[in-house]
Amino acid sequence: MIPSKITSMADAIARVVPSGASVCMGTALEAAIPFAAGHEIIRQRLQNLTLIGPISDMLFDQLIGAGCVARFIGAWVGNVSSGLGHNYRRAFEQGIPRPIAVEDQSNFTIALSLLAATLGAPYIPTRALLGTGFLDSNPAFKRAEDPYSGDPIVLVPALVPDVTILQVQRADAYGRCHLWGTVGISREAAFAARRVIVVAEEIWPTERIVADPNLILVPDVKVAAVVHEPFGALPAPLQGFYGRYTEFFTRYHEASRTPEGFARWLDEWVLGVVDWKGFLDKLGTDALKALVPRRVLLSEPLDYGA
Amino acid sequence: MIPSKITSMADAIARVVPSGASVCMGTALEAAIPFAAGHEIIRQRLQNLTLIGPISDMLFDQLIGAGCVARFIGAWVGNVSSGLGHNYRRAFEQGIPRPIAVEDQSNFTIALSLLAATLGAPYIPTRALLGTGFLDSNPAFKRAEDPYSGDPIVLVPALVPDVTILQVQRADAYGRCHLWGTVGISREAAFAARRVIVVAEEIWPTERIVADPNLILVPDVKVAAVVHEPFGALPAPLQGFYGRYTEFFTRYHEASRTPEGFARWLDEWVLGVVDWKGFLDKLGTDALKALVPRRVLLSEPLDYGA
Amino acid sequence: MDYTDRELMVIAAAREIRDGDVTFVGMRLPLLAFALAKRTHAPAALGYFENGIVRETPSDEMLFTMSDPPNLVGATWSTSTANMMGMLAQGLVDLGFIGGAEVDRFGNLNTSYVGDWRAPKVKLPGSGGAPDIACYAKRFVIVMPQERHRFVERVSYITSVGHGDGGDWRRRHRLPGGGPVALITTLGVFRFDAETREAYLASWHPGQSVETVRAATGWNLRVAPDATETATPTAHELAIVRDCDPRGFWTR
Amino acid sequence: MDYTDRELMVIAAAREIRDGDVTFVGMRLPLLAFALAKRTHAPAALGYFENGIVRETPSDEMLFTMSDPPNLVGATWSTSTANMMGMLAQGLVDLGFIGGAEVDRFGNLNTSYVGDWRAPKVKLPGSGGAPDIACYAKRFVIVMPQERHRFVERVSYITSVGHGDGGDWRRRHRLPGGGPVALITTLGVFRFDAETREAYLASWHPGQSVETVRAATGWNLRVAPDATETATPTAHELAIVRDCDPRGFWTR
Repeated sequence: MIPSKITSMADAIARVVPSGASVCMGTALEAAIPFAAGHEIIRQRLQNLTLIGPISDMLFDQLIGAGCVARFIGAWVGNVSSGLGHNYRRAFEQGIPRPIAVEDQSNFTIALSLLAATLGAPYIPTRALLGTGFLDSNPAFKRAEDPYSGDPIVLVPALVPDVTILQVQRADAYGRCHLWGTVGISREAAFAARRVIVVAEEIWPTERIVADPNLILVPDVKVAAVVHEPFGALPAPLQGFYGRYTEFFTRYHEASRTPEGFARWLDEWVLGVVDWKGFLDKLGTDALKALVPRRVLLSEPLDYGA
Repeated sequence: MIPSKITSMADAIARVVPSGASVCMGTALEAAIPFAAGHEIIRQRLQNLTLIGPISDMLFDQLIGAGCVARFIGAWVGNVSSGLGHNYRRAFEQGIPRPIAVEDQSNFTIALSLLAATLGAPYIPTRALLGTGFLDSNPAFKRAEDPYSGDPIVLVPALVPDVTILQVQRADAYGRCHLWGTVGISREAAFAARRVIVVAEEIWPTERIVADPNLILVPDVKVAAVVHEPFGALPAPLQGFYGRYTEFFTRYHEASRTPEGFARWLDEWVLGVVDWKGFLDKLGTDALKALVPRRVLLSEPLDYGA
Repeated sequence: MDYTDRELMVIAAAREIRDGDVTFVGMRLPLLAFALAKRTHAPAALGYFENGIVRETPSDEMLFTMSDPPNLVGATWSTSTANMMGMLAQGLVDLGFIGGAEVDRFGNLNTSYVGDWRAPKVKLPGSGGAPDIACYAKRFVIVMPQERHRFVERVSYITSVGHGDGGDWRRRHRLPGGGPVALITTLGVFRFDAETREAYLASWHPGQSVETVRAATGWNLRVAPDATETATPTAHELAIVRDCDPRGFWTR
Repeated sequence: MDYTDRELMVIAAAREIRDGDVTFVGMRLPLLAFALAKRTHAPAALGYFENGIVRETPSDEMLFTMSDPPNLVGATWSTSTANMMGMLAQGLVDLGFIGGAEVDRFGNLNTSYVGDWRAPKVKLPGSGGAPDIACYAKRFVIVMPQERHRFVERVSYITSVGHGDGGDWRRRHRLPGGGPVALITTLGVFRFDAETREAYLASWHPGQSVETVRAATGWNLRVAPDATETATPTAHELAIVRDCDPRGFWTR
């Protein structure tokens, strides 16, 4: 009855992510990072984005280096297997290519921020971050007293992303999707957001998705677009579909040491290709083949019979 | 490496649920209610329990009528298809068989109470219950001001049950369990509790349970006992295993109108049988057969390959 | 045309569901109303259940509770109660249905204690998720049998808040939802004045009159100038209700 | 016996894991330390990862990140980050490992900003979940390379709180966890005084001395009366570390 939400990545980004939006990505930590979506954001030259995410393994560094980002809210930006993020440092320390503001969170508080939003709660109180610099550098946190114990607590305010972009294994045309493996803060991030873009390895018929209604990550009413983009998380891994292409992270780390090196990397891998298929073609079939899981490890079906 | 936690229902209740404990049950609302566990609590004549649960379809009324309960924390006690709970009324209004205290919650706030406990948060603030009598009749709630908006809010304090009892479809010997269908507040209730008793329709080898690690409801460190008790939720339903035996609820509703009627019902169905097998024998195989699902409706397996 | 009070209430409740409404369905009569609306004027309405279930289509089978296994078959989501209440709290639910043991002229509902809660005359079963729906749904509809002692000037305990003391009470108390828009009883349909938020009689059911409704109302009843008789159920509506509740478990 | 600084740090870190410890494993060296401890003195230790994974056994394969797909194979739970942090916040985690760019004599750690955070000299990558571990774990162990400019009198920004200002600071500020119990560096192992909570040198690594450690410490170094040389890695320990990191990605 609802019309299909399937569209191209270019159309999904153009329609759902305006410049100035707050965008939550990388919610499954080092897995299922929506790189295909991120590269399209760069190609569309979006500006003044607020990026939200826990640790952002390399994707946020790319968006920052490409000049799309005005603000980051999260716990860590860098390259997990190689170290720091050169673009993040340059932007924050020297304003290259443009200055960015940072609102420091920990992995727990970013989860609590989004969880509060899912509950319509103005904030969630926690002891995490007591005694830390976060309470000075991020004005969103408030010090308070727990009226039950009299103890000091930290209030973590609700955070509502304009858009959360999820890379998942499978979805139907209406945005009902299944994600498994590492999930991190994906459920909270998607459910907290005003709108969701679902990027799926596979599009499945509705009846095979709703055959496991407990696994559906987010209500379809939140989903504004569904994009069918195989290998859309590369070089990050996706359980059951492909492993992590760590050498690609290492090479990016080296290439992005200088602004010039990063510009060349961006030209080659993002701006110089038309779409994600172009990126995959450049990676080459041998690289993709090497990342295919060596084993199929199936879960046991659930009987929803009645 | 860990020793098996499988034991009998009698042993699990005797070891894990002392008189005076707070016990959370009926967390999947009208489904998967641990009636087998509840009947064993009655047989063991436990006293002064605090019962915690959202709506408790008939089970809490039985425990209250049997004199096991000193306090109820939750949103509703009754018989969903028939109406009110006669024992609940008698206990509260007339102290028959003994007085009980009630701490009123709504379905949302009981979920928030348990969720707060899972996060180690002292409370979660909400607008629900603003302007209601709950704020007078349940002193656990506090009125406060949201320091972000200045608006009035209600603080819902964390609630840690001593024990949560779950009825699930399958578990391994160490308490890793899979529950599907209606879940309600089961995850929060189990994860908030100090200890969990898992009552499973089927005991499966560990490797077939951990083949879907995302579906595991609660960390095994919380699970104090695993009981293999087929049909353990009857007359409540369990997805994929049996439907709701509504006539049994109706008959209970009639039988429990008077204290004498309830005493007869209790003698017949609980005290007069040794264990859950005795209850099922009395129900009879025809009744059980009539509740078998008419269709097998399997979910699609997930590939956790790497 | 022969029908029961409850059948008429189901049909009146169904008429409150607009096409496309995200509807908190609840149990009993509203569940039937949702099924009826889907099969008549509101095919795009969505059904949400506080146990976590979302459905685009009513269940094929008669449900005694929202957690009956057939309610999962064809569901398009089955999540936690916290998430489902989160849909409410995020302001994503258009319409909810609530019942009550007592109601007052501002649509406040009591399902907790008759009399002083410290020493009540009657302990009612409790709230379930009704207070949450009353707080957050964009609008809600009350469905309950009408008797004078249940339709009181002021409920003794507010379980689910309606328009509070009336007027802009909800806005002043920062309640995000819109409050009750209709009160459907065994005798008629009440609506709420746009300014005072007091309930007034909008229609009396066939066989009733302003006077019979007034006699069963414990406050000074106001009647709409254009009050009229409730539209009689059509054969089509009745056929669908009876198809959904073939044994009349809820409607007889 | 030939080994690298990092191999020695892994081995020293592994010795901090007690049998049965619920261990927040993290990445890089602590991940190898967990694998080593499991295969030697702590077979019943449990590994928790902040992405939500729980393991009883180390992964069969080399991991570059905690979210690499092999880390799911044989996992005994994979839940949300909120739930996993909830394990911490409920007080159920015995031991965590944290690294840092700067540490001070009370074990406070900085991985955020070098210099004033308003205009820092260096923007470090950030915290991840380290502040949460530092707040809640019953005890934690710091693993980081030792250089004088990183071992400072007072960190310029507290990302992950250690013993604060020392003494009973944690108790006064109601931090539920126990704080740091060891600081394992490229030069030695520090522990924290039971009263003052100041770090003191407990052992220097083979080839180092009190003087070389002092030269690389930016505060007035205290040395345990019974300070001694760190036990040399055994061939068995080294073999296991190299089996877990065959290409020396983390340890060379």
